[in-house]
Amino acid sequence: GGSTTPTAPAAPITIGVSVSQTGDFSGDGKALVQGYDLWAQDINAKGGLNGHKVTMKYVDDTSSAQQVVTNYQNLITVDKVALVFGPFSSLLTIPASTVVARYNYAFPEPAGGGPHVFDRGLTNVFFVQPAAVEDNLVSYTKYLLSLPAGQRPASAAYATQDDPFTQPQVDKAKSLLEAGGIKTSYYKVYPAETTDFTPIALAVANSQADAVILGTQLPDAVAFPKTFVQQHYNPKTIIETTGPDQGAVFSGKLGANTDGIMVPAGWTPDAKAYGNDKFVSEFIAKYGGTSADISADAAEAYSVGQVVDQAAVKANSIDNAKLISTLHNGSYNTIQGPMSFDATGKPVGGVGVYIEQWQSGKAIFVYPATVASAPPEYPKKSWQ
Amino acid sequence: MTLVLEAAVLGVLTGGVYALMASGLTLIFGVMRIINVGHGALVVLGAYLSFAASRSLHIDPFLTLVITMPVMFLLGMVLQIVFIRPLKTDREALSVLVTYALALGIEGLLGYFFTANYTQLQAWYDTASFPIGSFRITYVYVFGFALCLAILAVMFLVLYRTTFGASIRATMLNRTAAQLIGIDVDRVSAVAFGIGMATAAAGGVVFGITTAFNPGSHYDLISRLLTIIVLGGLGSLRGAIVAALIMLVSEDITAVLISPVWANFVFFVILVGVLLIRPQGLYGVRVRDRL
Amino acid sequence: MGAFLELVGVRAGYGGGDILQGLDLSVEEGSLTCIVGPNGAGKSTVLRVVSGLLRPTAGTVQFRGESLAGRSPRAILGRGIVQVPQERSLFPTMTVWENVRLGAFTVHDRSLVAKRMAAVCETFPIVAERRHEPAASLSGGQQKIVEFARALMLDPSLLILDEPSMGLDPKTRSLVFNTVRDMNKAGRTLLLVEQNARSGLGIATHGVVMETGRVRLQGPGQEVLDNPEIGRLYLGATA
Amino acid sequence: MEGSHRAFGVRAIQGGGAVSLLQIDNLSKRFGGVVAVDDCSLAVAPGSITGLIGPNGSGKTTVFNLVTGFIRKDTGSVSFNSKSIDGLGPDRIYGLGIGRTFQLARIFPRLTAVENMLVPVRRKGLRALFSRADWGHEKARAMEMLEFLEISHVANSLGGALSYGQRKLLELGAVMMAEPQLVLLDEPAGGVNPALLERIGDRIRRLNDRGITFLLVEHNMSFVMNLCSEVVVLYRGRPIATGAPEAVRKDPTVLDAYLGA
Amino acid sequence: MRLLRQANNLKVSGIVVLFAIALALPAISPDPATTNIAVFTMMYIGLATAWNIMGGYTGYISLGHAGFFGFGSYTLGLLLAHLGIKAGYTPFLFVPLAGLATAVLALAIGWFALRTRAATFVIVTIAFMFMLQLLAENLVGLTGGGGGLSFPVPPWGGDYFNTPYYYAMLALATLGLAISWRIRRSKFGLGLLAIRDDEDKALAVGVPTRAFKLTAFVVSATLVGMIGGVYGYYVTYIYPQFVVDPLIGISMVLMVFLGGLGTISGPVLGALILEPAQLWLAYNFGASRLYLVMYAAVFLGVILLLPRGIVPSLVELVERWRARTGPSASAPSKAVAP
Ligand SMILES: Nc1ncnc2c1ncn2[C@@H]1O[C@H](COP(=O)(O)OP(=O)(O)OP(=O)(O)O)[C@@H](O)[C@H]1O
Ligand SMILES: Nc1ncnc2c1ncn2[C@@H]1O[C@H](COP(=O)(O)OP(=O)(O)OP(=O)(O)O)[C@@H](O)[C@H]1O
Ligand SMILES: [Mg+2]
Ligand SMILES: [Mg+2]
Repeated sequence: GGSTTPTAPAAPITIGVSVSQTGDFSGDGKALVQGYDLWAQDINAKGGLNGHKVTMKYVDDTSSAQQVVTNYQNLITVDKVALVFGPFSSLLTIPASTVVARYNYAFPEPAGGGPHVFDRGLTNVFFVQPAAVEDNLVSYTKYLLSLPAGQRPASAAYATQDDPFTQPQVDKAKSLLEAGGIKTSYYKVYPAETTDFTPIALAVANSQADAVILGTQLPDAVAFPKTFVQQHYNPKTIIETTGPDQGAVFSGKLGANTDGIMVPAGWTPDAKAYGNDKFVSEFIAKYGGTSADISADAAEAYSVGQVVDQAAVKANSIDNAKLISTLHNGSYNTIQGPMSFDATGKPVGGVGVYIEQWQSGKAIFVYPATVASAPPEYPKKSWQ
Repeated sequence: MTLVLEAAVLGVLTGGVYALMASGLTLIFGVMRIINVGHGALVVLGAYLSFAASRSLHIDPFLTLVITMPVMFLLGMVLQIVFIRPLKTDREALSVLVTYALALGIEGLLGYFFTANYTQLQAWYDTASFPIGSFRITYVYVFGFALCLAILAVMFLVLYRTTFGASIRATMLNRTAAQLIGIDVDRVSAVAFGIGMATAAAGGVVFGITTAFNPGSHYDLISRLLTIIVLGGLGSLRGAIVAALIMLVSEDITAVLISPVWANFVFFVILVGVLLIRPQGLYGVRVRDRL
Repeated sequence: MGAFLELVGVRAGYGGGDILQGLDLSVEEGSLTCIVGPNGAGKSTVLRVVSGLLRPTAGTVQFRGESLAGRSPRAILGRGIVQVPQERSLFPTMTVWENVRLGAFTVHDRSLVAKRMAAVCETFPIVAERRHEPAASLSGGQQKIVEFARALMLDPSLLILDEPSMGLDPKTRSLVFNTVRDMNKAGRTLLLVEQNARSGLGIATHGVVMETGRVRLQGPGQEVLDNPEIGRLYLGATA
Repeated sequence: MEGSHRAFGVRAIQGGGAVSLLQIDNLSKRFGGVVAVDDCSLAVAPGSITGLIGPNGSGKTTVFNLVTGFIRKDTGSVSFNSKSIDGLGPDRIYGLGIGRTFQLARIFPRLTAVENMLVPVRRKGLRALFSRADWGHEKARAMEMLEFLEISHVANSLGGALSYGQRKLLELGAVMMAEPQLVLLDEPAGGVNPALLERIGDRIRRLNDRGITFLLVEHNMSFVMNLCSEVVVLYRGRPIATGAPEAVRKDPTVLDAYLGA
Repeated sequence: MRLLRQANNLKVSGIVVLFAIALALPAISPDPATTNIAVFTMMYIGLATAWNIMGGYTGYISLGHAGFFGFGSYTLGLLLAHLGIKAGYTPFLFVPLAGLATAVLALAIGWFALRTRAATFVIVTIAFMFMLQLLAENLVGLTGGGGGLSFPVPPWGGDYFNTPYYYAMLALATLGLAISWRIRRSKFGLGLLAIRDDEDKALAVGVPTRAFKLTAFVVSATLVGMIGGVYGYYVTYIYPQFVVDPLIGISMVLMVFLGGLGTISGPVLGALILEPAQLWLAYNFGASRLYLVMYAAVFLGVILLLPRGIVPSLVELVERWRARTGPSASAPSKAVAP
């Protein structure tokens, strides 16, 4: 994008990000860095952000609120970075966003979509994903309810971490499915610190529900299917909020048994979205592996860069105040599809979230049909 | 009801895994009066070593113990000699700091070499299961439980049936007196630390197969292990086993009967309740103190 | 060749200045030497230096002509020097039996250990009576006996006892003193520290009076005992 | 004012001489198979120095522990000043006026010798509790006591850096300085230099003259015989002889059980 | 004697100068990056000092003080929310109320926990901390659960924003130090130290150990609770896992150990070193992934070089040096106490 950029050579700039290199969120932190770095490489290759060469500065927040607050203050006041991008998780995004707002910086962020991010009266936050978190499973419910009455699952089991990211999604899906006549045969919330998921998984298996909807992060996203395999429990459909979207990190632990598992995703390597092919090929060139290895976190981070790039061009400035007002208007193209932001920074009018499903060892888009590269496999095949 | 029963069975099986991990911790405490808060990190280290070994040598995770246990044993001796032996005063308190620092260091190094992504060890038996009634038991838990019993039995025999074991216990109880009867207390302490670490390696394998882990997993682990050994009675191997079973069974049953979010809570209530009645834990001995 | 055990110009302390200030002491082979002196004179410190628990900062410690300074307690024990310290030295949660058995930790001949065990039980019946009980459950005097019994499990060439009579009832005390004397008669060298000074010096062949880190007087046991000034200063009125 | 900071003002001895200060009735305590104290009754007369002697393991220390509330008795009762002290904790019992020392000296290793002396001193009222620890006159008395025990040169050393005998003396000094109504001494002479011991005996006698009662366990017979006005001999947890020192000394059962031929 | 008084004067003037610097800091170095670090450092000075009143004096190591920290945070946050207090200076006035609530909680927890000793006590405090964390997470109706709790956000600009919080933390730290100092010198404090050394013996000489321990525990927890309240207001949004964070509990303990357990200046020194070091290392080396290793190395280095904590080790070094060079190489010396 931005082919009309006036390319007067301008001073190089630094963009600051606090990422979790250690602690609870360190896994995702790494993917963010990959996405941001790739974007910086791209933008510099085409002459910089409005002509400013971009350097990324990452600092570790050790997954702690105290450190994330410190980091953004330091980035803005000591390193005097021109722009800041967001960290991983709503938990850290919220404390960070107040600090960033204090200095009137724009705060485009890839991973803080929890409900409270948008109700704090801040105008500088922009959540660069196709939908606010709680709507993540909406298209999945649409899909289930669109099935012919005979095939439609009769009952559903829900289990979710009590995490501000996962639970709202599952709760919303539950109310929509119940409204659509799908009986709830099990519902359980479990603590985010749980390490042994087997009893909950067993209870889900015991419910013998047709559909299983799980609010997971990576470890439980693996643990649940494993227990189902052990118990020879074959629901017709399984969806997990996060985990299956993380490529080989996920499939590496389940082997062939990933097949049939679904995940809501704003992005897939195969999507015909703006700049996606280039992103995928460059990603593989830079970091190796296959398209299946690319984490959605990286794509989301990359999208943040894309949005900022377009806003800068549009505003013809990289001034934060101008960027903020520009970002509140108009639509922006990303590898996750087009999106725009309301007054609180919530994405609106986007295409919503797609459904991805593992089929023959690959995660592909299966719904809605407009983006699908194959029809959903339903009911899911038995475990091997 | 069957659910409760299943939860109980499962609790017993996973409890075995925790018992194995906790036994090394309680051993080190028993012998050296050191609360090794780095033990969780050592378990995670063991899991990573097994992970690396099974990857590169294409062998079964349990088989990697042949390599990782001796490696961890030696590493334990080195760590003890370099970091713990120099503590002359206030060993008990300071060793908490030292082992905490070790845990951080290990976490950092693991993050450096293995990244912070979650990993899990793989073997055919991690999903394979056999039926008992309507319920299916996964082989890995059975293997883990067997390994736990075997290692605990060996440890018990070594500690309580050999002169070397007696010298380990003597060293813990009175260093000066142990020196005066000719025990090489430095060597004994190093070996005991090594043994504790070797059991961490064994625990690491089973932990790594049953749970996804990353370098930061040790925080959760150590708080659970510490509560186990205190409930069981510090220094008591038998206590560690029983307490691990109580912990996992009570948690799993609560998860089924009430809700998983209260599972830990119920366990803590049990813990606090027991300690109020028996401050020394289930099997702890209250050493009569110089009255 | 010097004495059996010889300390020359020994200085030692615990970090804050020297406690032993150039101490000279020699113990003849086959003697029963008893050190007396006021509290805090440095008696126990001397014994700690000999058994390797404390490193001297200056001076020499020689045993049978070989230097002991800087050796580990284990190495010194290996040369036949056994010490029973003044303070509690049992392993409280281990049984009485295990405690005594550990006295022969460095002996690998099982039958020899068994033989000595039997002998010890004969002299001190409490060892057998309470064999399965943790050492900490014994009374103060009983513990002291077990400590003494443990030291007898080795066949030391030099036995060092720091206040062996403390806490013992009169009967047991004479049992211990008799044992000590018999061992000495049988040719063993012993070094005691005793606050029960008259009884200690009474059985001793050599007496040593210590005062603030130095030896003040040294001589045959009876001579020290009869020295009027020493008596007044350190031995108390005649019992 | 002077009296108020004193640990325990020396109280007038109550009633007639017949009332005992410490009364132990049918006290029993067993540990597993060992009967440490067996239906033991004894009385300590106010103003006396009573010796409690007996062979090793006869239950002397256990009696002390029972009286001072450190262990729970199986049966029996203990009263002090005619009031039952059953079930009270050691700190309460100390508060009522019974101080004690331990057989194996126990001091506070990381407090200095002077501080060790100051801990047992009792003060009245919360204000005093939260005011300075080292009131001048308390400290002066502590120093005087250290001086007397010949350990004033280590007044500022940590307790842990004292020789065994010095610890013993420190503990003894601390409890004597606090001046409880009744002092239980467990082997005060053990490890103490005999010359000094004689003067300690004198000091005990002087304190006794001022109304402080002593009950002491000791194996040093000359010390007991010189000092005590009354002696109780314990054997297997029971008193087998009671009376004046001279009489007890000649008692054949005592000779046989304790003193040896 | 005169020398002693001179040394004392030196000490007093040193303290006055340090305090003056602390007071003037926002004026000397007003940039937010510095004041932000100052807020957290001052916070940990307060926390470490408060912890030391329990852990250092009585020897009862609580690893669960983060529970009180979080409880104070939540209490203040909920008070502000339910009373509809607007952002600004008024919320600071409610901090003592948060402290009061924490005191009541500490009384209850302490009553249970202080029946145990040593390592068992350590674990019981950890257990109570996790129970508090679970309650904060599970009582969604009250606390908002895992979704967190929002504080009002003051309208102050970026350059000034940190200053009020800094002074609030400074005030609490000063209060903590004053209390700690007063206790250390008092008869009560001597009783606490006696408990640390030998609890049974302390009982035998009439120290009412339970009452003493409980008092120290409550005082310590109250301070921590108040500091937690200010912290919540500073970061403006709290989650159970971030305020009832075991790492906060461990950090304060580490600082005390590093500086010197049971001393007054030790915790201050420990916090002054560790907190900026940790913030700085994470900021500058975090991206290298070796930050943890470095942090651990710094840590181990200090422990191995100054094994008894900085203050006691230095005191000991000085004393040794005196013993060696001084005129009278006499009695072994007293250590501890700043
Ligand atoms: N661990 C220690 N640290 C520092 N000083 C010590 C230590 N142990 C002993 N001292 C000091 O060394 C001196 C001599 O102590 P030592 O134990 O040798 O005396 P002792 O002659 O055995 O006395 P006692 O008859 O009381 O046992 C004493 O002044 C004591 O304070
Ligand atoms: N805590 C305990 N557990 C088991 N047995 C005990 C315990 N305390 C004391 N005993 C036993 O009770 C008996 C009496 O012990 P106690 O310590 O009262 O003896 P004592 O008269 O003080 O002897 P000594 O003169 O040796 O100090 C002994 O046989 C001892 O082993
Ligand atoms: Mg001595
Ligand atoms: Mg006794």
